[in-house]
Amino acid sequence: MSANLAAILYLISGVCFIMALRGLSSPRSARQGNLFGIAGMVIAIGTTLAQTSVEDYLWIAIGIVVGGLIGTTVALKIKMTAMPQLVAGFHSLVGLAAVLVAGAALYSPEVFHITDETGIKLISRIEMSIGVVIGALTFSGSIIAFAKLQELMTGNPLVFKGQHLLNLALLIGMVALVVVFCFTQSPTVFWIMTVVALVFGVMLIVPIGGADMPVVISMLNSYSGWAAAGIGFTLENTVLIIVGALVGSSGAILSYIMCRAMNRSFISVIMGGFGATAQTDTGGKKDKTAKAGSADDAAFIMSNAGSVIIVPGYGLAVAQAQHAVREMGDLLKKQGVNVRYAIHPVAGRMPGHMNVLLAEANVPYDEVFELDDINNDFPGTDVAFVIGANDVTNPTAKTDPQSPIAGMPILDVEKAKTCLFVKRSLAPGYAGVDNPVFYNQNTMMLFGDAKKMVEEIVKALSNA
Amino acid sequence: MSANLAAILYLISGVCFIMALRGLSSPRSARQGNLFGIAGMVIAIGTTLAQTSVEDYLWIAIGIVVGGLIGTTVALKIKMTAMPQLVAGFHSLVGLAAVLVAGAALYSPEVFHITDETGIKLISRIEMSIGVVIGALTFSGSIIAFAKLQELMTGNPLVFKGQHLLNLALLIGMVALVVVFCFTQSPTVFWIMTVVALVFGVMLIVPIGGADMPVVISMLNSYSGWAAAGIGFTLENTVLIIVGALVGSSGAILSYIMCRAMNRSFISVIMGGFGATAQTDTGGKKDKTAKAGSADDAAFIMSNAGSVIIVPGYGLAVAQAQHAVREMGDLLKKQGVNVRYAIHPVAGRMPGHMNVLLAEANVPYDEVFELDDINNDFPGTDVAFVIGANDVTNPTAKTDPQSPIAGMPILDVEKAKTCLFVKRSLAPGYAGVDNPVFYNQNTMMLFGDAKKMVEEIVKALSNA
Amino acid sequence: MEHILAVHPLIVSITVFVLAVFVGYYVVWSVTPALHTPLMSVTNAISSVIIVGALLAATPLEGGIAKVFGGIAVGLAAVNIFGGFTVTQRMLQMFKRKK
Amino acid sequence: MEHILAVHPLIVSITVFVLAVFVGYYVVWSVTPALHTPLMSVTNAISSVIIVGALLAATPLEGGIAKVFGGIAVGLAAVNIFGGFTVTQRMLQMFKRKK
Ligand SMILES: NC(=O)c1ccc[n+]([C@@H]2O[C@H](COP(=O)([O-])OP(=O)(O)OC[C@H]3O[C@@H](n4cnc5c(N)ncnc54)[C@H](OP(=O)(O)O)[C@@H]3O)[C@@H](O)[C@H]2O)c1
Ligand SMILES: NC(=O)c1ccc[n+]([C@@H]2O[C@H](COP(=O)([O-])OP(=O)(O)OC[C@H]3O[C@@H](n4cnc5c(N)ncnc54)[C@H](OP(=O)(O)O)[C@@H]3O)[C@@H](O)[C@H]2O)c1
Repeated sequence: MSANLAAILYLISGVCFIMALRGLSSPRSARQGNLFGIAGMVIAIGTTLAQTSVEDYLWIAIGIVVGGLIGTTVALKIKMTAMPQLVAGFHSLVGLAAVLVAGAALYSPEVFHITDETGIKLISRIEMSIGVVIGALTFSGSIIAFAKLQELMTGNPLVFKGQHLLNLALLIGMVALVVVFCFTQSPTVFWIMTVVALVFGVMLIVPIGGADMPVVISMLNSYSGWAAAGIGFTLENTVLIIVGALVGSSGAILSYIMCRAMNRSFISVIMGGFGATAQTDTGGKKDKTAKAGSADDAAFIMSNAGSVIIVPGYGLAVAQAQHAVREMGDLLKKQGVNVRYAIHPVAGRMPGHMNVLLAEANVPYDEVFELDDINNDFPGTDVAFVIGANDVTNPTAKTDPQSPIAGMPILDVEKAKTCLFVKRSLAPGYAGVDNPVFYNQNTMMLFGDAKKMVEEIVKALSNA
Repeated sequence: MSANLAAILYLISGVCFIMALRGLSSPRSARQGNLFGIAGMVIAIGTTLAQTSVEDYLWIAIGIVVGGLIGTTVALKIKMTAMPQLVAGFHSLVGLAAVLVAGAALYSPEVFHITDETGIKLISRIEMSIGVVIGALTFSGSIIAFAKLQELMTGNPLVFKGQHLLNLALLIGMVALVVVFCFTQSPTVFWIMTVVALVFGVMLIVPIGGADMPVVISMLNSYSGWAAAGIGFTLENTVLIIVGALVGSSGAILSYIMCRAMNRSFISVIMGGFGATAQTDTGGKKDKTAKAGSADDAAFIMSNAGSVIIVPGYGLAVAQAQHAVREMGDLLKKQGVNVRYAIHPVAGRMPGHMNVLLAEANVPYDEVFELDDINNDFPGTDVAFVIGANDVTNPTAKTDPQSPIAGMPILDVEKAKTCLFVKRSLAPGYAGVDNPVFYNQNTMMLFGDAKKMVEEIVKALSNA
Repeated sequence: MEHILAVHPLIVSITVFVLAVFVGYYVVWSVTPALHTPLMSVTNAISSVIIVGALLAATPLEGGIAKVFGGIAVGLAAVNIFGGFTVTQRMLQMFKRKK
Repeated sequence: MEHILAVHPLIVSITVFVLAVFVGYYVVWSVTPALHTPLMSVTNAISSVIIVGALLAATPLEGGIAKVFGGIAVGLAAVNIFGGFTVTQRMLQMFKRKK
């Protein structure tokens, strides 16, 4: 295949990837977008294989078949609630692959056409070391993130004295090793550098609490994008550069969106220890009493309501209550109640978390509204049914500028005529801030596991 | 200057132009965006002049000084209502400049590094002929558009028998001449081709009515963008390619937006003769009577209103009534009336026309709302004050699928408690469709020139 | 493995063009409708960047007719550049918030 | 006049990169928040396009350790590609309108 044809095909492949992300601008075009993504990948792989330099297909056939089987199986088996872990796990593999590609370039630079009279070209040495360092820390960092999310290790931030100093030392060491490698081309230095980067990746993630992981995962995603772009520069390959820029931007923007929606700075997330400092804030309102109710009460209130807005949160995911909620919504709709869903941008533990769960339970996406589109409707609504959500409904964000969630936009559930809260206790949520809405006159708490409680409400509704 | 440095600078210049358009996403960042645009231009020109091949600065100094003076003077003197003409006039110059650059490349190809052993490279010949053809038709087409808008010639569509056949013949002739030129490199053929393109440009625009000009201007804008990109290919110059793509997209998207907002197909606009066929549609309602009122009536009604929405249209531009309207709005606001402005996407005769006029009259842009943002507020509003607008308030668009404006979104002025119309007669507007709102119970017509009428209302308001 | 060095410059241009069209598409759609008139005038100004080609033709010591063409084209483009940016600035200056 | 042919390939790469970052910026911001989770999984899948580098290392007849590295990297990337696109498709299939 001529270099020109290959370049055109790589460009087409890059355009396919752009179209893949573009498709996600609406659920209607999203599936088609995914097909574009697959097409782009097929074109990229096919073009590479059609290059004259390919001589031996055995290894790659094995790699693709084995890898493909594993990947497909995992993807088909995984529960939707385990998406955060899955993404973290997959990430680690991309990181490791990047390390291996950089390693291969070290031992067989001629295959990559990156040699000149000095051995490996200087610019390629720089690109390679950046690639391997980012790849390695993506790998080890993602592994830790995975372990925390899968609860293989404690989700608590691990903080110890001298941590920042140690990290600084590791960082300086890493940079120094990169410089040394660029001068010496020594494989030993290359691997030491890799190991330091692996350790650095671990150190970077351990101080971050389990619940902050989504921000971290996006950040690692972004890194892996820039690493791919780096390899693209080395290979002078358009599609790698394009994909790198897409993935890099995507991760960066998602981290930014999450931080903004939580009203926290990216730095403070990365420095870790958020939940710990905030918990102190809870006192004061404990003397007030919250009104508790039963499933029957809730069923009665809702079947007499004209409109209900359901506000799901992290507890819905924990309890896997999405199917029960859908069933409840269907029953209410059959009784003529107007049922809608309101999704806060950081409800749950990753962006779009609630949307996926509701979609899984067959809730049509045109009944599901973003904060901006529905928040003004609470005052005219009869019942706000909050299930497993807490922070995203906490008006302290507006009233107390000292609060750790100050400035975060919230869903105004308290403005509905009646406000029902399904959760197991009066305990605060992720941010550790007590929610004054629990103690309002028009609030009724429904204590219990989200799934069980909703199933009881369903029973009560069907019997009535 | 090294080729590498130049390439980097051209890229930076291209990024500046992207930032220039990006700035227009909000009035707050727009002025900064314009500065980016200027910076991009300075960098592009500076980089070109710093190339070693520049030997003689005299001509260009004269060109820039003379051209710059003329351009600046015109831009400072021009009335805001004459913007459509100005844009058309400027466009014709870009077209002519493109023709001249292509001509220069024909006579001194070596300056452009587009020669090989066959003379001018084949690919450059193709690019050149496309450039000159598009440039020439942009030039002559824009001249006609300018003349129609400036009323130097009749704005009526000029239609004659065999027109489409003639155009087809011109098109085929042009393509044939391009092919011949690519084979022969003959300057004679080059200039014949140019002349045919000039004639084609004229023929393309004469059948289009004066009021459809904005769509045509955008289309010509788009063409000139693609022509610039073509020259960019010839010169292998990044900034030209980027600008070409930006301008090309911009023109295409604006034409699309206008056509969509008018609910007409691009093809039907280009084929011309819209106003003529539609006028037949007016009968039927002539037996109903419209209620006429005076300036005093209007002043009385509005000063007793809680909220007024002002809906400006083409007549406001014709009468130059924007300053008077602002004054009226200020007086009303002083009396505690909530005054806002509602802008339909195709009010006036070019996109954003009304916004510029209101801004000129110092109406703050946060009192000015787009259709989608204000349309739901008419039912709760006391007075809709429609001034020189007609089609954009015509509910026939919703009720009569046969109407030429069927499907066009409209401002629901009739839903306001009272609806005032300032215009000179019951005559229809641009689309030639009678407006049933004139005859509604809650409508009062204020017959007269928009500016005079509003000035009288202002007088009545100040005296009261 | 393909190398961009070994690739025809036309293909590089195409790559730049394709990406720039995507950028143009998105950046223009993000323009607020209230500023569509300034958009028309500013794109007019920036499309005069073809002055780059005119400068090349106008600046050799010996240029014959090409030099004349180039000089005129420089002048025409200059009208647009100065006129386009100035009128855009004038319009944008008028867009103010409530005091 | 600069010619891209005469320009260092690094600069071509930079040009492509800069434009692609703009495209990435706009295209990601235009993703609807409801689909942010599929966005994460699909970017994961497409970032495995570094398989292109792995393929180059894995396919020469003689490759030594580089070939082993390449082969493993192909396998890892394949897990991601198949896994990422499959799980994205699974998620997207669930997003339905009202019947
Ligand atoms: N979405 C993202 O991208 C993202 C990323 C990072 C951080 N965050 C953060 O996560 C938080 C999300 O807010 P949120 O309102 O969704 O969650 P939240 O504030 O963490 O509250 C979740 C609530 O669910 C309840 N719960 C847990 N398990 C339950 C079960 N099995 N049955 C019933 N209830 C259960 C808990 O109360 P009980 O213990 O009383 O049951 C808890 O108060 C925000 O603070 C946000 O900043 C989000
Ligand atoms: N904005 C764009 O980009 C664009 C582009 C192309 C086409 N268009 C078309 O232009 C139309 C715009 O709608 P529109 O409602 O703004 O305008 P319109 O429907 O054309 O109506 C304008 C009205 O203003 C009145 N008028 C004219 N001169 C006046 C004066 N001196 N004083 C008072 N009234 C005067 C006329 O009525 P009298 O004669 O009774 O006074 C006329 O009915 C749409 O049909 C749209 O499709 C717009």
